[in-house]
Order: sequence, then C-alpha cells, then structure tokens
Amino acid sequence: MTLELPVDLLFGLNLDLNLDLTKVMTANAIVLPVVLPLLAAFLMQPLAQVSRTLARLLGPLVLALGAWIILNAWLDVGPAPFSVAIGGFAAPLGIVFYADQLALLFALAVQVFTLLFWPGLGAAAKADAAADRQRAPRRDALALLLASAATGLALSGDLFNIFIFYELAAVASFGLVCADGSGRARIATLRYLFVSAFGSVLALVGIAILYLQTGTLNLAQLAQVAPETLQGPIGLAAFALLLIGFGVKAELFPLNAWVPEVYATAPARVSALLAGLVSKLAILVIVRLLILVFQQPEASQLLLVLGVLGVLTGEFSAWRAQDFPRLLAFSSIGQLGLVAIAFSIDGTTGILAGTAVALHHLIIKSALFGLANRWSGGLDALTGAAKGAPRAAGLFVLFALSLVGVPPLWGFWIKLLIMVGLVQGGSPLDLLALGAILLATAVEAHYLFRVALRLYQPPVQDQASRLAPPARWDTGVAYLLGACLVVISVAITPATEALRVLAQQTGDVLLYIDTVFPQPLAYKE
Amino acid sequence: MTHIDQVPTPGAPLPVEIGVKAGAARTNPFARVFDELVRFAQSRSLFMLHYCTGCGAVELPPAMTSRFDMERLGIQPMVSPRQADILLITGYVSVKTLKRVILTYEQMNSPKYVIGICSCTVNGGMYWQSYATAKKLNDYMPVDIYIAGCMPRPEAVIEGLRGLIENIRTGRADAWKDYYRRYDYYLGNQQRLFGADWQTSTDVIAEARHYDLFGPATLGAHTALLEQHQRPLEALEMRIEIPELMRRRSRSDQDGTAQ
Amino acid sequence: MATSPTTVVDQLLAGLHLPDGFDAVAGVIRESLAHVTNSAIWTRYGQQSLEWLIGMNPVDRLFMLSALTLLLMLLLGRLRSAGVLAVLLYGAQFAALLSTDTLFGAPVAAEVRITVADQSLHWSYDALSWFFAMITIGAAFVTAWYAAGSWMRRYREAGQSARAFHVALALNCFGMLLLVGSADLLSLFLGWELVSWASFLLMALVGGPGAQAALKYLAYAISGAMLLLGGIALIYSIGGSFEYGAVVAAIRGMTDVQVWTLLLLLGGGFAVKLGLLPFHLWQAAAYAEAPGAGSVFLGAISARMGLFGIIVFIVGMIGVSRLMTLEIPYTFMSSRELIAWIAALTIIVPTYTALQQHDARYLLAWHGIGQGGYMLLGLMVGDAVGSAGGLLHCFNYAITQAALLMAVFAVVHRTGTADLNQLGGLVTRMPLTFLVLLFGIISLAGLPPMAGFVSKWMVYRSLITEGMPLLFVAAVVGTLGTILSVYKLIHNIFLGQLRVEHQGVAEAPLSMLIPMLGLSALIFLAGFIPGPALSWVAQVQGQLGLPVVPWVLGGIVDPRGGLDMIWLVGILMAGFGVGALVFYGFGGRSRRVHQLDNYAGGHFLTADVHYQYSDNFYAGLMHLIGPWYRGAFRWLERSLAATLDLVSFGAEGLYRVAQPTLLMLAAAVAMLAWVF
Amino acid sequence: MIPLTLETVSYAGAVGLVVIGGLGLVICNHLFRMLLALVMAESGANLLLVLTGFRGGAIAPIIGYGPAGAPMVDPLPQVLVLTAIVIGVGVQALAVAVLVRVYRTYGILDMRELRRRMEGEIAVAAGIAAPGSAQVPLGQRPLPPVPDYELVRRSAPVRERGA
Amino acid sequence: MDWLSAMRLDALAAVDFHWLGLVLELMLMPLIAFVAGLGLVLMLRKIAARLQRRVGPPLLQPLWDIIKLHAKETQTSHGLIHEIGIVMAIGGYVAAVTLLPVPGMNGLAQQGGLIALLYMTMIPSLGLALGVGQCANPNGSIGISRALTAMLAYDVPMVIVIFGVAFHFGSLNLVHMIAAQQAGGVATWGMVQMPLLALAGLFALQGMLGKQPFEIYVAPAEIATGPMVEMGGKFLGGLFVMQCFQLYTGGALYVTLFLGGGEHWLTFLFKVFVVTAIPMTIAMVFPRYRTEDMVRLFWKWPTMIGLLGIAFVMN
Repeated sequence: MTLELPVDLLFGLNLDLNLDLTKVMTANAIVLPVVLPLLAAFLMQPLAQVSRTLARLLGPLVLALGAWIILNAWLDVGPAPFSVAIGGFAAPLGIVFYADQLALLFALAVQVFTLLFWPGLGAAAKADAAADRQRAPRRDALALLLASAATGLALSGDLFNIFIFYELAAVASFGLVCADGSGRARIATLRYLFVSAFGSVLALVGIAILYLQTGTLNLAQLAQVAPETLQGPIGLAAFALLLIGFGVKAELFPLNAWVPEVYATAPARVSALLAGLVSKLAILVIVRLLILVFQQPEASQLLLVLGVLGVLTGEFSAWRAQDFPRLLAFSSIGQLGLVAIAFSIDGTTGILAGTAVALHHLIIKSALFGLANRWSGGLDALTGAAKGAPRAAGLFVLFALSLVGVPPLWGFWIKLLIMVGLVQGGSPLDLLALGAILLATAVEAHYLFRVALRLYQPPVQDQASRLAPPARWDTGVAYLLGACLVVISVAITPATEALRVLAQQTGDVLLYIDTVFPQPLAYKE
Repeated sequence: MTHIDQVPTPGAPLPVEIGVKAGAARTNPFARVFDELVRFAQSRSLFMLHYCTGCGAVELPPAMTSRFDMERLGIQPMVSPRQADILLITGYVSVKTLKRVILTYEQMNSPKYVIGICSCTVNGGMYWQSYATAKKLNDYMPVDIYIAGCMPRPEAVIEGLRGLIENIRTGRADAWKDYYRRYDYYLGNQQRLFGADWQTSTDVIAEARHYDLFGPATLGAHTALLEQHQRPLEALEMRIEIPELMRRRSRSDQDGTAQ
Repeated sequence: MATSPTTVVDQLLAGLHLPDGFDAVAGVIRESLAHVTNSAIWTRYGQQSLEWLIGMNPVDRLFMLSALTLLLMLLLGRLRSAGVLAVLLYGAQFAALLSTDTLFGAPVAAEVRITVADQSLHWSYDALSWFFAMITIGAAFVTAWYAAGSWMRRYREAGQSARAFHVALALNCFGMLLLVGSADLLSLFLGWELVSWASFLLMALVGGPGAQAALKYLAYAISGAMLLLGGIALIYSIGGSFEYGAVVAAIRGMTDVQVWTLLLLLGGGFAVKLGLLPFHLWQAAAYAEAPGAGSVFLGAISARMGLFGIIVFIVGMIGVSRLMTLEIPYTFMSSRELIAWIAALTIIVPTYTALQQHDARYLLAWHGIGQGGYMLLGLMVGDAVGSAGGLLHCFNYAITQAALLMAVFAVVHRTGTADLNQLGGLVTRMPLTFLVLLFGIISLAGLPPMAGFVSKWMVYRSLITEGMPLLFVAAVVGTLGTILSVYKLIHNIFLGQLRVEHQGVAEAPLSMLIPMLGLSALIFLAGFIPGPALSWVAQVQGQLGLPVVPWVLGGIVDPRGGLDMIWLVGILMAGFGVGALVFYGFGGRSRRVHQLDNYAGGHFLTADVHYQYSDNFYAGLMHLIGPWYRGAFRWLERSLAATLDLVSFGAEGLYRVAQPTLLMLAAAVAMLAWVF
Repeated sequence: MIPLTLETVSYAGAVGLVVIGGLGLVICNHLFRMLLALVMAESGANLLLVLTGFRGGAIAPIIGYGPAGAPMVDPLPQVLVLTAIVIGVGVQALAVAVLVRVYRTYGILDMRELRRRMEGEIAVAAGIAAPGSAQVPLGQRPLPPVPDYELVRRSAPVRERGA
Repeated sequence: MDWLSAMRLDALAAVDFHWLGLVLELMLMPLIAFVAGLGLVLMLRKIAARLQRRVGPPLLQPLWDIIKLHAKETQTSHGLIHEIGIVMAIGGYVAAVTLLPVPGMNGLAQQGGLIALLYMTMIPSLGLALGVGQCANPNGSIGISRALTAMLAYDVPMVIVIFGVAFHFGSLNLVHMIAAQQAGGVATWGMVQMPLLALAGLFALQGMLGKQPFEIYVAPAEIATGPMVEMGGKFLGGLFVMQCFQLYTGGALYVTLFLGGGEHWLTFLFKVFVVTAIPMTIAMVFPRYRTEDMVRLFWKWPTMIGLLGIAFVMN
C-alpha cells in the first residue's frame, strides 16, 4: 500500500473506523485519477522546459497509474458501490464521489482509451516535427485535462460538480480540436464552442430551477426529495434544460450540428476520444439524472424521442456522406441515438441495453476513427485500400458487421436486448422507435458495406500511391479493440451477466442513497 | 489465283450416259420387288426446285395450277435444294447465276434430276452471242431432260415431266451418277468458266467415295487443281477431348481454352 | 454399442434392404474396410473418434461436421488439396445425414438447445429440416466437387483467393443448416442473418459487377431481415416467447389485423430472399455475377431459404386455412389468393425477363426467380398434390438449376464468355456438357421425362382440381416462356454454327464433368422414379399438417387422373426406339457434311461469315410484348432510392444549418412548450 | 397574475437575458456579436442562479454579521455562481482567442461565409465535390451509387460526380 | 411410407391389365395413328386441290412421298443431334398417341392423363427444334423461333380449354371423359355442354396444326420453309411421318374432349376426319398472319371466348 501516505497527506481522510482500513484507503484513492491528471496538466508546460522527454512520458504514465488505481479499487473494494467525501466534508454539505461499477467502468475506460488514443503516441511520421514538438506539451496538457474532467464526470455525485467537470471537458476539447492549427478546425471549434456554451447556459438555468425547487444539488439528496418536489412540469422543464445542456456532448439530435464539422476537421484521435469517450460520459450523466432524479415516464419519453430522431437523421445523413470522417461522424450520431433509446427503456433492461450499446459503440467507433487517421479522404479515394492494408480493411469489416448487428457478434445481442425491451414497453412510441431502429439498420448496412466493398475493389492506378495504410499504432489499437469485441462476442453469456449485475446496481436508487448517506440523515432540520 | 490459261482443257465431251446400272443386278425377287416399289415411289413423288432464271418460268404457274395440275402426277414445288428432287432451270443462265445453280445442284440429295427448259439452256438460244451466259448446261452438270422451245408451252413442260417420270420408273434416269463418276470433266468446264480457284462448299469427291459412286474419271487434273487450294470441308465430328486428362503431368503451361 | 467401420457398414447395408445379389459387393467393401481397421493408426485414433461420432446426437453430429468444415477451410483453404478435402467433408456431412434415415425411411427428430445471454437457442430437426438440409448439403457437395479441380486452378490464376471461396461456401452451408433446423425465432433469425451474409460474401468475392450486385442484394437482404425482425418482435410482444410452440399459440390468438401485419412483415422478409415480386430485382445479377461454382450453389438452394421461411411460418404456423379467412377489405380476394397471385406473377414476369437476356448466366438466374413462384403457388393451393408439387419442385429445381449452371460455367471455363451472341455450335466440341444442359433444360421447362415435369404436373393438377383457372393459365404461360428461353439457351450455345475461334475448344474438365453428369443422371432418375423424392415430400407434409400426397414409386395414384412416370418414360423410350428404327432402319445412308455446306439461297458461305441466328431471338414476340414489361418494377426500386435520397438530403440539411444554435433554441422552446 | 415584486422582476430579467442572448446567437451572423450574445445569456443564467439563494430581507451569510438568528440568504448559490462566472469567463477568453486567430486567417467574421469556406476546405482536403452547391438542382446532384443493373451489365463508368 | 418397401412391392401389380393385350395395344395404337394420319394428309392436300379446282394428288401420294424420301441415295446429315432430333420427333408422337384412348384401346391413358399428353406432344417439337438448331442454318432457327412463339400464342387458349374440360369432367383422365360423354349420347358431348370452349378449342387446333393463317414459321418464300430448310431425304421423311401423327393427335384429342370420343372405329375416324377437315378448309382460304399479329389474335379472341366458357363451366 504505497499510496497510503500521499493520499493521507493530501486529503485528510474521513476515516470511518467501522470499515476495513485498507478498503477505505483504496476507496479514497479513487480521487486520484481525477486529481493527478489535473496536476500533471498544469505541470506539463514547466516540465517541458526542463525535459521534453519527461513531459512526453508524463501523460501516459499518469493515465496508466490512474487505470491501475481504478482497477485496484474495483478489485479490492468488490462489487458494492462506495462513496468518497472530498476533503472529509460529509455528503449534503461536501462534495462526494460515488463509485459504483458503472462509474468505475467508465472511469477505467477514460484512462484506457485516452491512453490508447494519446495524441502523441505512435504518430512519429509527422511532416512538421518541429511544430509538433512546439505544440506537444500544450496538446498533452489538454488531453490530460480532458481525461481528468471525463473521469470526474463518471465519478462525481454532485450536480454542480458535474457541471464544472463538463465545462472543463468542453474547454479541453475545444483546445484539442483546433490543436493542429488549421483554419477550418478553428471555425469548427468556434461553432462548437457557441453550441456548447449556450448549452451550458441552459444547463445552468436547469440547475438553478433544480436548486430552487429542492435546495440541494447532491444527487443522493436529490434522489430522496425528487418524488415530492420535482413532479410536474417544473421538474420536467429542469430535465429538459439539463438534457439540452448535456446533450450537446452526448450528440443528441438537435444539439449536434457541430459533430460532422468537428470530426471532419479535428485530428482523428481527438475525434475518436470525443465520439467514443466524451459522448458516453455525457450520456452517463443524463442517465444518472434520469435514474435518480427524474423518474417521470415523460422524461424517458423525451430521451426516446431525441434518440429516435438522432438515429434517423444520423443514419440517413451518413448514407449521403461522401468522406470517411463524416460518414463515421453521422454514424456516431445514429449510434448515440440508439444509446439514448436504449436508456429510455424502463428498468434494468434499459440500463443493461444502454450500457452494452454504449460500450459497444465506444469500442467500435474509437477504433474506426483510429483507422480514419490515414483514411481521412473521400470514399472514392478508399478504393482498393485493402490491397495496402488488408488487416485494417478486415477490421473495418468486422466492426461494420457488429455495428449492423450480425448474429454471432455482440452487436446482434445488443440490438436484440433493445428490441425485446422496446417490445415489452409496448407503447406506440416504443414501436415507432423499434421501426426506426430497423429502418436505420438497413440504411446503415448499406452505407457501411458500400465502403467495405470499395476497400476490396481493385485499386485505381493513381490512387494506390496516394493512400497510405493506417499507422501501425492505430492498427494495433484497432486490433486490440477488435479482439475485445470478439472475446465479448464469444463470452457473451458471462459478459451479459456481468453487465446485468452492473445495471441492477445502477438502477438501484436506494442503494445510491444508502451508500452516500450511511446513516439516514434528517433533511433541513 | 491461277490464271484462266493454266486450267487444262477438258477432253472431248462425252455423251450423257443413260441407263447404266451400278453394281450387280439384284437377284433376290423380294429385293427386285422392293426396288420396283422404291422406283415407283420415286417416280410418283417429285419435289421440284424451280430455278427461275429466265422467261420460261412464266409457263410454270399454268402447269401447276388448275389447268394442268402437276400435283396429280405427284409433283409439287419445294424451296430448298435439300428437299428437292428436280432442279428446273427455266431459261438462260448467266455465269454468275451458274455458280449458284451448281452450288444448288450439289446441295441436292440424290437421286436428283435436272431439267433444262427453253432453248437457252440447250444452246444459249438468243443469248448465243452473249459473253456472260453459259451456253450449254450439260457442260456443267448432267441434264436429264431438255424441254426445248422459246418458251415451251405448259403442255410441253408436262410432257417433259412425264418423260422424266417414265425414265425414273424404268430406272433410266440416273444422270446424277455421272456427275460423281466424271466429276473431273464437269469441274474442268466449271474451272474454265469461273477460274481456277473455283470451289463450292460441297465436297463432291468425298461424297462419291462415301456412297460408292467413285468412277475412273472422278479424279483428274482438275480435281488435282482443286485440291491445291481447297478449303478443308470435313464435317465437324463430335469429340470428347479433355486436355486435363490427356496431359496430367504437364499442367504448368496448359490452358483448355481455344487457341 | 460396438462400433467399427465394419459394423457401421453392416448396419448401413442392412438398412438399405438391398437384394441378395449385392452381398458380393458388400463383402468387398467389408474386406477393404477390415484392411483399414487393422492398421495401427486406425486403432489408435480412428476407432475413438468414430465411436465418439456415432455416439452423438444426429444434429450435433451434423453441426459439428459442418463447423469442422468451416474451420478446416479457414485453416487449410489456401492449400491446393483443399478442394478435395472440402468434397470429402461435405461427403461426410451427407453421410451424417444418411445415418438419420432421411433418404430411406422416416427421418428421426433430434434437437440441440443452448443458452446464450439468457436467451435460449433451440434447434430441432424434423422431416422438413432434413429435406432442406439434404438439398443444401447435396448442393454444397456437388459445388465443392465442381470447384475442386480445374475450375479452382483457373480461379486462383485470376488472382482470387481460394480460401475465401471455400470459407464462403462452408459458411453458407453451415448457416443454412442452422436455419433449417431452427426451432425458435431467435435461432431462425440467427441462421437467417448468417445465410444472408454468407451469400453476400460469396457474391462479392470476385468484385467488379459482382460486388455491385452484391451490394444491391445487401440492401434488399438487410431490409428483409429487418422486416423479419419486426415480425419477430411483434410475435414476441404477443406471445412473450421465441419458441415455436408459443408462437403457434400466439398466432392462433391474434386478431386479423395482427395476422395481416405479421404476414406483411414476415412474408415480406422471406419474399425478399425468395425473390418474389416486387422484391426480385436483386437476384439475377447477384447470382449470375458470383464466381462460377458459387453461382451454382446460390442458384440451387440459396433463395429456397426464403421458401423455407414461408413454409415454416405461413404454411406451417399461420396455415393456409387461416389465410383463406383473411379477406382483403373491399375486394373478394383472400390473402391466400393474394399470395398465389404474387407467386403467379413471380412466375411470369421474371421468366419473360429471362427471355430477353443474352447472357446465359443471367438467363438462368432470372429463371431461378420464376421457378420460386411455382413452389409457392403449389404450396398456396394447399391440397395434397399441390403442396407436394411445390415441395418437390424445391428438390427437382435444385438439381436442375445446379446442373444447368454447371454446364454454363463449364462453357464459360472453356470459351471465356457466357454471351449468347458470341457462342454457337459447341455441341461437337463439348458433347457431354451439351447432354447435361439438355437434361437440365428439359427438366426446367417441365417436359417429360425429366424431374421438373413431375413437380410441375402436380402443381397444374392441383390448380385444375381446386378450380383456379387463371392461376393455371399463368403457370402454364410461365412454362411456355421457359420453353422459349431455354431453347434459346441451348441453341445459342451448343447448336448452330461453330465459330472459328471456338474450333479448338475442349470438353469440360473431368472434375467439373463428373458432378454435372451425376446430377444429370439424378434429374433423369428423379423423373423416371419420382417415388423416393415423393416419400420425402410426404414426410414433410405430414410434419406440417398438410394432407399427404398418395404416392407410389412411379408417381401419384388418383382416380381423377394420376401419373405414373415409369410407364410414361418407358413408353417414351420405346417411342424413341421406334423412331430410331424408322429413321435408321428404313432410310438410306447419310453423310455428315461441313457446316458451310448449307443452304443460303445460293450464297457461298465462308468461315468468316457469321451464319447464325442468335441476337434478338424472338423478334416477333418481343415486338409485341417487349413494351409491356420493359423495366417492369424497376420504377419501384428507383423511386425507393429517390425517396431515400430525398429523405437523406433533408436529414443532412438539418446538420447544415448556418446558425449552430438555431436548432438548439428551437428544441429548447419545443421541449418547454411540451412540458408545460 | 404574477405579483410585480422585486423578486419576480429579477427572475423575469434573468430569464429575459437568457432569451435575448439565445435569440442573439441565432439572429446574428457576426461572430463577435454572437460572442456578446453568449455573454449576455451567461449573465442571465448566473443571475438566475444567484437569485435562487435570495430571500427577501435576509442578511449576508457571514457568521457574526448582522443580528444573530436573522434569516440569511443561501450562501451556496453565491459560491456556485462564482465558479460559473469563472468558467464562463474562461470559455469566453478561449472564444476570443480562437476568434482572433480566425480573423487573422480569413479576414472576415461572417458566420455564413466562414462556414462555406470551411466546407470547401474540408471537401478539397478529402478530394470530393463541395456539397450543397446551389448551382446544381436536387435531381442532378450526385447520388451515392445505387447499383444500376444496366450500368453493372455494361460495366460502364459510374456517372460523373459534380457539375 | 418407405419407398424401398414400395419398390419391393411389385410395382406392376398395381396396374390391372393383361400384359399381352397391353403390348398389342401399344403397338397397334401408333400404327393406326400413322395410317389415319396418312389419310388425313391426303385429305388435307385433296381439300386444298379441290378448293383450287385442281384434281389433287392420288390416293397413296403421302405414302409415296415418305418412301421416296427415305429411299434417297445420298442424305445430308449435319451431325448426331440433327438425326436424334428426327428420332425424337417421331418417337415423341409414337409415345404420345398411346396416351390417347381410341375405341377399344386405352393404352396408357390411365397412367398419364390430359396434361401428360399435352406435354408429351411437346417432346417432338423439342426434338425438331434441336435437330434444326444443329443444322446451323439461320432460316431454320428463325423458323423455330417463330414456331415457339406460335406455340406460346395458341397454347394460351389451349390451356384454358383444357382447364375448362378437365374441370367440367372433374378429372384429368381421358378415359373418364369419354365415358362421361358417351353416357348420355350427344347431349353429354363436350361440344354441347361447353360450346364456347369447343369454339376456342377449334381456334387452338388451327394453331396447333400449324396451318394457314398461322404458318408464318414455314414461310417458304421468306425463310425457305424455316425448320425444314436443311431437311432432305429421310430427315424430311421423318417430318412427314411426324405430320401424320400430328394431324391425327390434334383431331383425336379434339374428338376426345368435345365429340364424345369414339363409340366404335367408324364413328371415331369419321369424327376425326371431320374435325380435322375444318381447320384445313379454313387454312386454304386465308393468307398468313405475321407473328405478332398471330399472338395478338390468339391472346384476344379465342382466349376471351375460352375464359367466358370457363365462367359458364364453373358455375
């Protein structure tokens, strides 16, 4: 337990003597994956003045450490959720981190995926190495900032804290998108910024309404008081505003005009992080709100409607897309719509399906954006790419098959889960959503395999030379993720069981409250 | 192309042999009856290909229709040489036409009969002085009956046909055999008229061999000339050739496709 | 039980009930086997694996062998000998099938059940499954054989991957076996998707126009699969279970509107695969442009999977009698008549489209669509003879189409073209291939004495006895169109003038010839003695609860007009004997002449003159009916594509608003308005 | 009728600021004006947040300030709003920085024109035709290739893209 | 049911007849058909001659033609398929006529039935088509293409008629049909019961026999008799034999379907000759239709008449 000392020094832990000390230590260490990258991000610039190599290594090291801590926490503490009061201030007054399996899973995913898509890794063959060297520390700092904020989003148990992490993630992502300094990326960033900032404004208004109604922003406490105070239109309005605010990053339908532009202009790895990771964490926040605070069926319906619209517009637009990044961007919108639909299903099934489809999309879309690093041109230019990069093309086909939902693969079981869930819901809106999913799947298969076939066509003479195969690192990452997909597909039964346990835990409101407030606390004495 | 001068001159024209029976006479009485029956049937069923090259054709419709009605004699018109027994040449034949006539004649199945109608087929008639017509038909193919006249009336045509029928029934109308037996002679005349590279698509020599109609004068200088430049005319026989089976070992350079 | 190859063979021979004369043959087999079983390797490995294999459930055994085939092809497909290995493996699958008494008696029922992600997957093989499995494995077997030798060598030389081909074929076969054995909706869908994607793989293998066609197929197939999924969802929402038993109960309890919806969803899904009108446009190009041997397999069985679905759901579960009670509002048609008419139109329109084709592969592929209509039509009539005819046609058609496509691709193998205007006169060069094609076209056109006649006769007969005049006329008109186009096929390839460039063409290689000839023999035998096939069909009918056809060895016994093919074929052969006697016995000697010795109105023919009538073969007919069906149903496809494009354009437009926050504000206003 | 108190007026003002800001974002084309609108909206939201802690006649929430036991305003929103303002300012600063860079690159700040240029640059980089060109009517825009049977047969080249 | 056990059952025992008698029937029926066919050919040519005020051929002219053609000393063959085609053309009809019951002889009518007969008569056409194709003469191919188109044209009313008749008698068995028609004398004849179908059938018969106005596929002056262009000697002779069978089959089928079959030979042959005389007479006073006009005609009038007839039959 080498970590005991710094943790103790930094935070003066709230030692509850009833608990096993080691467990508490490990549990409290969960704060580190948020704090360490933040510190490292601020240290980055000075460090780069001292040693460039050290600065380069700092980010990955911190992330690896974070991943190790989270994994450790998960293994040591076991399946039960736990909460950590930051600075020792207990729940309603202080800020808490709540770590159940879902949160830990996504926190871990943040570390791992940021590491896998670390902007500085493996991208050795840069033309302007000098400019890259100049930019590297700033970019790495932003990436660390993003990782920190995203981890915070996953763990935080306080709405305003979430808002702050969300803003932090937004600022980091603005910076990352225009990190390579092209004019079009800056324009896209500005547009993205306006959308995001105005969304934050609306979210802030939503938070204000929430606070006005309940007098607290702690999620556990909100969960306790929500049934009395947040029924009716006022509560729903708050949810709607929060949905709009957080929906910007979650790529929900009317709030995602920035998506194709940003993904078409940003570096592919940044796109991979934004599309794969950040969007899931934003969705996670919405789901937390939905489960704990806004339990009205109307709230779910709102999410469902946005999801359906997202699925339809995303997939149809992707059908028309003529370049690879935008095709992936639109496809990502469609998939996130599917996530929204899945989470809008009642009960454990919904959470299970939603988590599964979110993870599925996280794995696949990140890997695809990784492949798009070099295949960033028009679809026509991809003709014959399989000749130069047979492995990458094969992986693309594998991912495409799973996205479409071809039976033995994981994607099929997820679609089945959603289908069963929607059918059991049985309302006309549910059936409409089902129809939309089916329609969108057909469209999706068509455009994905249009690309796949193009990859395997004999190459056109002058294009063969222009098209470089994806970098070795990206292919390797795609391999790794593809292997994950295959493993999950093979071990589908245990995987689903594990996710079901997770979903049950996530859906248990009382557990959340009990975990955050170990003794029942009187409210507003 | 061989020049016309190089074509050997044919020998003196021989008279058309009539009534020469091939092979030994059949002694079996049933066979004789059978032969009789066949000859009778042949004489009573004549399909006629009329090659209407000249004005004589005008006299055929009356011969066929209600006034004279050839069909009561078992004669009816046919359109393809394969089906026909009689080749009816009605009038003058130009050199160009004669080529077609010979081709058509060779394509007919034996026993086949040639009838020349009008003077033009006999001796050129009013086209005697024309550079472009063949004067004597039986220089180029054996003719069974000539019906002279310019033009012969339908009665004469019917009478001529009756004569042919009688010849067939009695077994005397076998001028067609002469074409096989003395092919060299006819070919020589044809070559003189059409040039040395003259060839039809029918392999008469092979046919003569196949049907035992080969005679001493079938081959000669002219057929030798023909064989120098003749396109091969062997029939396409069915064959089952599987190269993969034949050369299993030398597989490296084989390709079953044509050429 | 004591298991050695010898005992297995003994059991098999005993099961065959062979006459006594075969004892000697059996003895030879036994001795040679004893030789093998005495070897050391056998006693060490073979004995155990054989015992293990024999101890298995038949379905397990079949699946295991099929999966093994797939695995081995994946690992070893690159080897030169992979073709032979594939043949052996498919042969082993067929042997596994034989061990279930499918061919020689009542098939055994067996099942497999696994649980995946708390969904139970259930496979159960019954008479219907075995029937389709038999056709599938048989098709894979002959296809693998056809592809094993010379064909594959050429395929490799063209730069294609042999492994990909073998894997695609094995995957197809495996998927179909999973599909036909499915006993719940989930396993059905699983098999369905597997088959769809495996077919896609097989079609897209060679790229070029094949890939384009495959993409089009994919658009149709996935739409169909999604319809299917919708239907499955509907059933699940009502019955609450995927198991067939529960499904039947659920359907029984459904209202008419629900059954109609189900019919449209499921029927639509299956119809896409079967290529029923108006979903048939993908099929011809996709099947024709697949690599030769793959095309054979696809043509023989692939589209029948759609029919299988229809048999299971519409015939087996909903039932023809229920269909008859489903009236179409404001008409006097029932849904059964609707389906029957769709089937009839499926016969006519593609058949006459085939008549227009000038590519042999396309011609046959279009016919494949048309023949599917006969099967459905027979099933929709629903009486004993009609449904038996429809089912029997699956088998008969499979062997016919496989033989036909093999012959055509043998010609392509030798000449490099399937263009009917570029061929001719090949009968003298490829006589055995000609014979195969001849048998095939007689069967396809439904003329005696070949297999196709029996099944078509049964369909006609049932249409007459059930009093469906217009459908009968439609079926016969389809057959007439088939006669027209298959004559064009054989004429333009094999008859007429042999082109100069094809003078040196050789007969098809032996590896391709053997399966072709085997299938031809089967086509003739199945026409001569339809009894065995009818016995399978009768089992299937019993399984599905349909009236069972009264069959005998030679055909059907019925006081209202039966059919005895043994007599018919016998008298036909006798007639041919008489004809030969008249022709060869009473005629003069004939002499074969060169093809240039031909009547051309006195014209001199030379080898370079193309003296052949092949282009625009039925000019008179086309002049009349050409305008009727030119581009028929293509407008539907085009308008769908245009709609999709328009919708997509609109959707994309939403992402192209000049002000990024506009939609956000609008959404906020709309949501707040909805909330209050 | 809602009573016209200081509270309601403040609330209405805050919401009004947000609405004005939102409308400004939508209506304006000039990037700087959009930024100002955003600032306005953010002020509105912050005002709203701080108002949630407001209680009529209450004192500042400082222990020992004012009479003991007197009602205090809720201190939490004030803390929160401070954070929010800081974040907002950070975002605005970032926006200004990017805006300046954009202006240096393109020399304009018109949203529509910038968007058009961005689309054009993306298209050029990807090697595809610029989308949505107004010169080409809808029916003649390049469609994604739906395999046309006839085209496939003749293996003719697919239609030319773009005008 | 196990088909192997079915095989072990003596398959022949299922059919009840006397062996020898059947063999005799099977030999006699084609022979009678051939002889009657010769008569029909003669009648055809006589009718044509009489209508043109000619004398016409002598009595045995059809026979002489056939003998002469077979006795040709040189015969032009274009290959094996050319020959097999003729064998199939003759053999198919030889087999087909055994399915057509005549007075006192049922032949194989119990084993086949109407549809089998109809399809059996397509075998000769197929054989002929194959043989013609092998000749490599485009005139022949054009002729076949037209003949097949003609078949498509006249078979539409034909199958309508067949459906109506089979439905009316409730059986496909020709023996049953004859028995049903003979049960009540002329009143139960198909012609009386189904006059419209009989009319449509007559149209179809005209096309089936390939006589004017529906003989565009022969068109001697245009395509040199089409299918027959390369047929000489015994090849043509075989076709003449086939024509005999064809005329007989057409006439006898019509008689069986509509005229009560034959009570005994005299009436049977009389009916056959009368029925066949009708299209022959019509043929000699008409010119010929073009292919598409013929198709249009067949698909319009006889089809409509036939459908109307079915409507009456099915009520």
